[in-house]
Amino acid sequence: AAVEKQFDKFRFSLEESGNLRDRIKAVATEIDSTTRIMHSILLLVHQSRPIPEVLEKVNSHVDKLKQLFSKLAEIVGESPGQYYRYHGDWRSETQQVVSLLAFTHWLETGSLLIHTEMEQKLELNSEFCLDVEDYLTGICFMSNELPRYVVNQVTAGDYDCPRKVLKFLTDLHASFRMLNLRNDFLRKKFDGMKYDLRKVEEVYYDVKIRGLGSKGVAEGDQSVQES
Amino acid sequence: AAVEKQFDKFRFSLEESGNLRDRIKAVATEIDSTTRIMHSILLLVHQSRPIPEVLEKVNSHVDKLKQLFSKLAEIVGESPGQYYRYHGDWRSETQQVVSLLAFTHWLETGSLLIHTEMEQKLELNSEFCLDVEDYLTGICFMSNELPRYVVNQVTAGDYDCPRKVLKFLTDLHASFRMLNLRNDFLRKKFDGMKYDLRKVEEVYYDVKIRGLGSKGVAEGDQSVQES
Amino acid sequence: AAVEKQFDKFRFSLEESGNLRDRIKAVATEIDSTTRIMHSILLLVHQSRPIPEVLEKVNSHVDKLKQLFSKLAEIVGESPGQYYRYHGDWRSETQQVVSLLAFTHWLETGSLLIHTEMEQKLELNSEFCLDVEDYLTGICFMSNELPRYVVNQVTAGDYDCPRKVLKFLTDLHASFRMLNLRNDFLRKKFDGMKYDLRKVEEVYYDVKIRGLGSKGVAEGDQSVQES
Amino acid sequence: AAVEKQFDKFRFSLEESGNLRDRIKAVATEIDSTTRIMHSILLLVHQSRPIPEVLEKVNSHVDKLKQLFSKLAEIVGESPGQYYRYHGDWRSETQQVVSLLAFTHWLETGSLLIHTEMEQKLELNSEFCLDVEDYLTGICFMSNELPRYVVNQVTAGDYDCPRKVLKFLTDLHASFRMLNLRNDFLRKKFDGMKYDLRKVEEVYYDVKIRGLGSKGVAEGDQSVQES
Amino acid sequence: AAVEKQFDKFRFSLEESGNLRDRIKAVATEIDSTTRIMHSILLLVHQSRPIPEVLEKVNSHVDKLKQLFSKLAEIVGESPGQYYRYHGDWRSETQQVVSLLAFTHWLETGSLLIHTEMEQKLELNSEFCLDVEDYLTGICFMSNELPRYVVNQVTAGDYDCPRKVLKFLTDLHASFRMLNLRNDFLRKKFDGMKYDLRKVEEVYYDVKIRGLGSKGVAEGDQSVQES
Amino acid sequence: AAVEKQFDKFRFSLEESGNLRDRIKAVATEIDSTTRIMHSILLLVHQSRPIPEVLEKVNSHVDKLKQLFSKLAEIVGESPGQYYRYHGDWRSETQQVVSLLAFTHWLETGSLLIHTEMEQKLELNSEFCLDVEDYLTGICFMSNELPRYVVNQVTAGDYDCPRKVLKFLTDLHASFRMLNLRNDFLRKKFDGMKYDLRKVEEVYYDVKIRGLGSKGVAEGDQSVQES
Amino acid sequence: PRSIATESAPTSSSMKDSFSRYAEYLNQFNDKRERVVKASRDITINSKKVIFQVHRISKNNKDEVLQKAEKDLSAVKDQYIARLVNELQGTDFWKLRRAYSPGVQEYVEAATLCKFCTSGTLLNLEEINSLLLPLSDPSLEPLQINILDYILGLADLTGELMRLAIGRISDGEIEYAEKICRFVREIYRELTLLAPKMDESWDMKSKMDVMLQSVMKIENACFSVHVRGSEYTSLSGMEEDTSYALLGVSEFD
Amino acid sequence: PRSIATESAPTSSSMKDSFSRYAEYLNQFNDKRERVVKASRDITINSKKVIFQVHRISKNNKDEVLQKAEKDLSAVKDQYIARLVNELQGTDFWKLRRAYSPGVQEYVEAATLCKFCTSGTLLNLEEINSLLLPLSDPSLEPLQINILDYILGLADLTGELMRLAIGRISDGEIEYAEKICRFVREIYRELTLLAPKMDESWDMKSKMDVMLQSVMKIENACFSVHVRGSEYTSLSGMEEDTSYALLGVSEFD
Ligand SMILES: [Mn+2]
Ligand SMILES: [Mn+2]
Repeated sequence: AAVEKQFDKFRFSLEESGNLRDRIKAVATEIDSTTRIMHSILLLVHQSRPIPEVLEKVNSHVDKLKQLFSKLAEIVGESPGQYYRYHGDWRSETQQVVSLLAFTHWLETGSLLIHTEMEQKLELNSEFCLDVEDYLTGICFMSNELPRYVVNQVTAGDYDCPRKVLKFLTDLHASFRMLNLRNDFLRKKFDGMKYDLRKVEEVYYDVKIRGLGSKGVAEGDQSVQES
Repeated sequence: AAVEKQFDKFRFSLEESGNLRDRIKAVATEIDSTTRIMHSILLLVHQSRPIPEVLEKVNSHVDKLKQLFSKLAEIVGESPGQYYRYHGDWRSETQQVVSLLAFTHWLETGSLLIHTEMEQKLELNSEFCLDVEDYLTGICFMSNELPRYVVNQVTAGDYDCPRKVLKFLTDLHASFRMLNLRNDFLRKKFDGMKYDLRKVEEVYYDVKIRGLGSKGVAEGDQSVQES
Repeated sequence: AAVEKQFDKFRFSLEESGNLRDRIKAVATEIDSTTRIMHSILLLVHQSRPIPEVLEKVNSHVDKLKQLFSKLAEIVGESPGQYYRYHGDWRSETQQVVSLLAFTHWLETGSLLIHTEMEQKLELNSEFCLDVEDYLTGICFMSNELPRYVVNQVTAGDYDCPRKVLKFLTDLHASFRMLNLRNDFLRKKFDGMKYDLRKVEEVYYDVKIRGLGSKGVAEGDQSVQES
Repeated sequence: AAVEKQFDKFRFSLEESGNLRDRIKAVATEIDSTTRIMHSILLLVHQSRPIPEVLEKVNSHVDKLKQLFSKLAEIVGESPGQYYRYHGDWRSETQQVVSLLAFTHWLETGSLLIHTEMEQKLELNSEFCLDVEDYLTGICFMSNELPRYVVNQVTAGDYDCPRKVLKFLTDLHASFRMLNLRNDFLRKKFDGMKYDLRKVEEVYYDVKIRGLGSKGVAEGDQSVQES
Repeated sequence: AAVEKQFDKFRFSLEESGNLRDRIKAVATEIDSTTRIMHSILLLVHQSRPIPEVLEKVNSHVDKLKQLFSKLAEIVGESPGQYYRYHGDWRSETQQVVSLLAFTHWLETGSLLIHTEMEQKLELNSEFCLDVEDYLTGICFMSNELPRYVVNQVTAGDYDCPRKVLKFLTDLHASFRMLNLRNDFLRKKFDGMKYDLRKVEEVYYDVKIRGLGSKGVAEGDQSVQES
Repeated sequence: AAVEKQFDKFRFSLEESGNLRDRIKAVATEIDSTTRIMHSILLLVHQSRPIPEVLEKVNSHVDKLKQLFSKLAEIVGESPGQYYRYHGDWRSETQQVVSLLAFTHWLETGSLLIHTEMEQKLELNSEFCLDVEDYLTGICFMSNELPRYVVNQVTAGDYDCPRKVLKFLTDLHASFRMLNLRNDFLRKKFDGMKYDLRKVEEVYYDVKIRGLGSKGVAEGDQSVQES
Repeated sequence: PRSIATESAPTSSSMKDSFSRYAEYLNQFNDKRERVVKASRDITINSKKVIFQVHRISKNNKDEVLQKAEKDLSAVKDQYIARLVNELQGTDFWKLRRAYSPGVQEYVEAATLCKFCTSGTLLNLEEINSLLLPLSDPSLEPLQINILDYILGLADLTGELMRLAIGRISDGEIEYAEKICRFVREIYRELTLLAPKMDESWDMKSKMDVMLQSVMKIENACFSVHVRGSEYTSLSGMEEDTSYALLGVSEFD
Repeated sequence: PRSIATESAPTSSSMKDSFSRYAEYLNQFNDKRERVVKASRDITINSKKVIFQVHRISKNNKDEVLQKAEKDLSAVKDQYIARLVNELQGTDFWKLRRAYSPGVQEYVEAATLCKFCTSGTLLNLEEINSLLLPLSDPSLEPLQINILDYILGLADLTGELMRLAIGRISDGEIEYAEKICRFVREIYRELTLLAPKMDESWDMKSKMDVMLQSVMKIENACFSVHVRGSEYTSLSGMEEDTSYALLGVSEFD
């Protein structure tokens, strides 16, 4: 009877955590759909669409993301102290979100959206926070977009872009190097950043050696959008 | 500067969780060593060593396990609410512990050591509990030992053993069947239990058809040790 | 714009078939649950529960199956001519159903429930039929249950069972040999049937050399239930 | 010029070690051929050929092995202190040799050919020794042959074989368990020994339960060949 | 008993070599940390920091490396003649060290740090030497840094750099070509050097065709730092 | 015995073809060595060594190649009709030979050495011919050398080179487009040729826009050597 | 259900009867699958030939080359697709999809490539399917290429367009290359939204990676042309368009 | 070597001429490969049918079943192998080996299986090849199965023999099963010496592992029959042979 009672309890508890997981996955799928749409809008920057227009379109989906994360927080909150039990179920989706928002923010301001700002943007709180490694991984994903962006901007005639991106990426890379990354996945993604940096350096070189860069512009840290 | 400060914070936080993880792994390795010794001793039951003697030897290591789990609980407790963040680092070792203690208990009493008893035996508490799926996986591992035990007991002339094991395993299997297992690893291990059951049924059949079983014994639920 | 329109249409159509698939999967999950319950009940025959009682319980779930298949047919029917597009989503569940119903039928009548009878039993029609390979695979699964059944029946004292099962399985095996199979899943399953046959023969032999078989019983093909 | 001189030196040194390696590999290939022939002779024990005859044939190749190892020692000796530099080139061949000689010895005497005896048999010395992990791996390989041997011996009517093999393998397994194996490859091979043991236990069980074992024989540790 | 004694000896010996390996790995990890810091500093040359300043900082860590290699030599020396048994455990770390020191030396003098100089720099001796293939692999790694260096130097306005690097790399490549590389890993790394050479040639071409190179400079072999 | 005899014959025949293969591989290795030396010499054209001098040195090794191919033909001829059985063993070496000879020929004459000419140059015959796909692959390899050649020639002040190479490569590319290739190795190599062509065009363009091309020179197709 | 025979023989023979029906069904079905696989291989090899024909395009022979390609393409349809249609007559199209999918995908690749080269537009699924209608017996359901095979074929198309773009740049047709670039970017962007919704999305996932590589190869080539052109503009003050023209190899043709 | 033209046009056109020859060669060769692949697939599917026919054997229908199998097997040879021979006419057999090897291996499997069942012996490579001779045009070199394909086919044969053995035991034909066991062991033992010498030995290596599994499955089945038989003997004191007979299901036939 003790055994029976125990298995009844198990059935109940497995059912419950199974349901929780299903609900989490449903929200994660929605986050995925939303980020895919946002990503496909952001891809327009490679086609020289005016950045403000693109940003406006992308930003119109941020509220949706907030709602989804709030829903996620609510579901996970039902089972306190188990954030990391289900973490794997929204992990890669969140990394995509980080990547997109950081890229958008960089297009707007030319600077890195830091971890606390990202949490504010998504209206996360200390109960349901943004895992640091997910944040870092997302930033690496963002870095992967930059070489392509620089190439296409130069093709569209913006010769000042490589210098700015190079500065940004050099700083970012140096910051990352200070970290002792034990997470293998993240470490690998960071290794990839080296290639992004190299590619941007080469584009900058191509522009510079042909005397195409903006010589007259002061060395201030103007945001990308302003240019 | 905000970026710099952020990365300083990250460095500190990654360092810290890296250290925690190292300490957890060191304890997990010790748990592994202890279970290896215990397992070595338990294997003697297959060689028909007197069960009480074997059990005594095995049980003398349980205190060590308690200490190690208490140490683990202490380390994990430093970082509240993150049990499941590090769970993967002691998971398989714990499943082995469950398997051993459940087998020992079954040899002593002929009954299943239930989840709460297991937690008591290891002196775990609600802060550092025993994950239900780990418990169930450990029980599946224990089941894998039973066909071998039955075969060797019959060889050694204990013809009553198959009946008892069959009864135990049939009940256990029926209990498991009620659960809706979504964890793929666990589900696979449970599928293996079917083969254990079938093997024990066949041994019971072999004994029965040759008229070797104890016909006179009453149908009471005697513990295995008593036989 | 033409391109966009085309892709919008694709997105719509894929979303639609994605939804269809989700609904199919939901029904398939229900079929799976139902067969799990039925299987759980059927397993009791291994514990020598009276067969009529078991059959009655099992059969009480057949209506549920009919409903589920009718639901499936309805959903799949929304998208005419695409039965085999989604076939993979209910395939293994259907094979389980075939296995269970064929075993039940055999317990009732001692004969094989053939393909058309199976379709009638599930009230399928030419629109939503039962794939022949699924039927055959299900029959192989049923055959896998027989050795275990025979072993447990003999243990429980039914010495006539091996002969009947052997006869049935021998005929079934001979029939299967008429098929030209590819080197695929079904051929592998059919290879397994050879081992089932061997195992049943061995039990038959065990019973026979000990003179345990019911010699007095006429050689008619009584249904299993009658015995 | 210093750079040039250095690269000249390198060319010479790489050439030299390349040649050494080629010569080692040539000998390793010969060892491989010899063990393959010996193995194919040893396979005859499964066909119930008289063991003394088989052993004689196998042993006639041991001198060849001695010569080859002496040749190997000579080559490796040209480059003192670099045994382990080239170790990978004869490693798996040596493990095969160990496996074969240990199996042959066991057929002759029923006991394990220990490490120092093996070195003597191959006339190795402290300069060119037998790596302990290679010895242990070879022993694991030998263990893999035993279940098949037992099965075929019983089929040929030798009902005493399983008991002897079981005793031997149980002791061997227990000895291995005492080791803390860090070498992953070896550890995996040792895990396989568990299955060999289980299979032999089952064969012993099959014989024993049918009363086929030699009941009259005293429990002494007779060599296998004598039986 | 002989068997038992043997396994006791094995247990002891495996324990011992396992411990040795753990201690080696700990030192190798420290070497890795040190080279990471040194590499971080060296990367500043890509950002046009004054080379003497960078070199000073990098060189301040060389003493640490010496200590670590001396520690390594001591540990490995406990087990004479087994340098190559454990070689794999410090191999890749050593290749990184070679790469860094060779790059530093080249920045200082414009010439290649040859093998014996490298051993002196690290205070290695004939007992614990620097494996030639590790040296060569490290040199290949250094070569991989040069294209990036050239690109960034030109961007920063140093148009004389490509010529110097091209001369150095052409000579180095020619020297390597003389070697018959059988080590697959090394061979692959060397294949990569071809791409480095090609890239540097292209940069030199870009500078030359635009008339940016220093035409007045005499063709002497000035060190890089002097420029 | 019939079976044994058959297998003895097989063993003999496989050993024989194994030996053949070893001998083929030895010759292939020699071909590889010779082409490596030739390639080393040819690389000097990138360092602006006078072409006639380079060609003379390279051509002095062609006799060696002839001898080696004649040796190869002789060996393969021992086993008539099995050219393609062993083809894989000299395939990549032959492609290198084709690449080198075609490049040399182009340096001499400015035109492509066609398949039949190549066979004549190597003194092959209809028994031991040059596989067409190997020829074509070798030509693709040759094309890969041209961008580097052009870059270095321009750097050395030969501004007429790009035009000639561009003409040659354009024709070659147009000729290749006549072929229907499968999605295989050769198609990939041919895709690479497109990039070679692009690179050469860019250099041609660089030279042209700076008015560096030799305008006074008549448009005739002078051989490269003449310039 | 019909009553079960109580005697051994009849039951067993009814089982035998049923199984001989199953046997016949399996034999016929497997034979048909074999024939469909063969038809698919023929479609593949001949569609590839059309693709190679398209790649023979150059600045001055467009019409001629594309005319031949189109002719070959209709031959593939009339000859090999028609045979596939004939083999599939009356079978469930989805059931044998795996047997003919490779051929159909390659055909989509060839057909859309031709269409892009002749008109610069995307050949729609409707358009491609309407061409197949006449091949079928009017009394039976006609074979129509399904969305999945069409999209998978389209994914491969990007690789061919990349090759085409590199070739066009070599021929000085920068604008053609830029047109391809825009077209391929658009397809890639649209497919990023479709890819996760495909029936078996894992297959499509790796195709998406390859596709992004192709897009970037075209972009890098356009970048390279652009910076060179810009340099010339800034060197000489010439109009960009004129400078591009220099890239052509027209003088050799 | 002939003198090199100094003018552009002729050289370039000689290049074009050569390449049109290469193009023609590649087209013809690839088309031939396709036809050979198709022939090979036909051989495979029909050889498999022969193998299934052999598995229909039982205690009392041996002659009939095997006669049909042999008839089907010669049909495979006369119809499908003949087509392969025809396609290969005049080509290098080794160059296209990969295109037809699967079919030939399956044919070897079927032919050796039939032969073992009818005569209990191994069908030699010479024997199998002599049957192929009449298919070729006498003026050309005849297609002969090579050692490698023969051995690879033989390796697969063990799997079929394993199935056969399990079936024979079920039919009470223990001695037949033991005969198979000895035969398969012998083949396995011989192949252990050949396997490392094969042209591509990695392929054979995995086949050897599967083969050992098959051998052990037969041995385990024989073991199982034996211990049961022995028990009966010791129970009843009957002769072993008689006891084995009980294992048959003859009473149902
Ligand atoms: Mn394609
Ligand atoms: Mn087969």
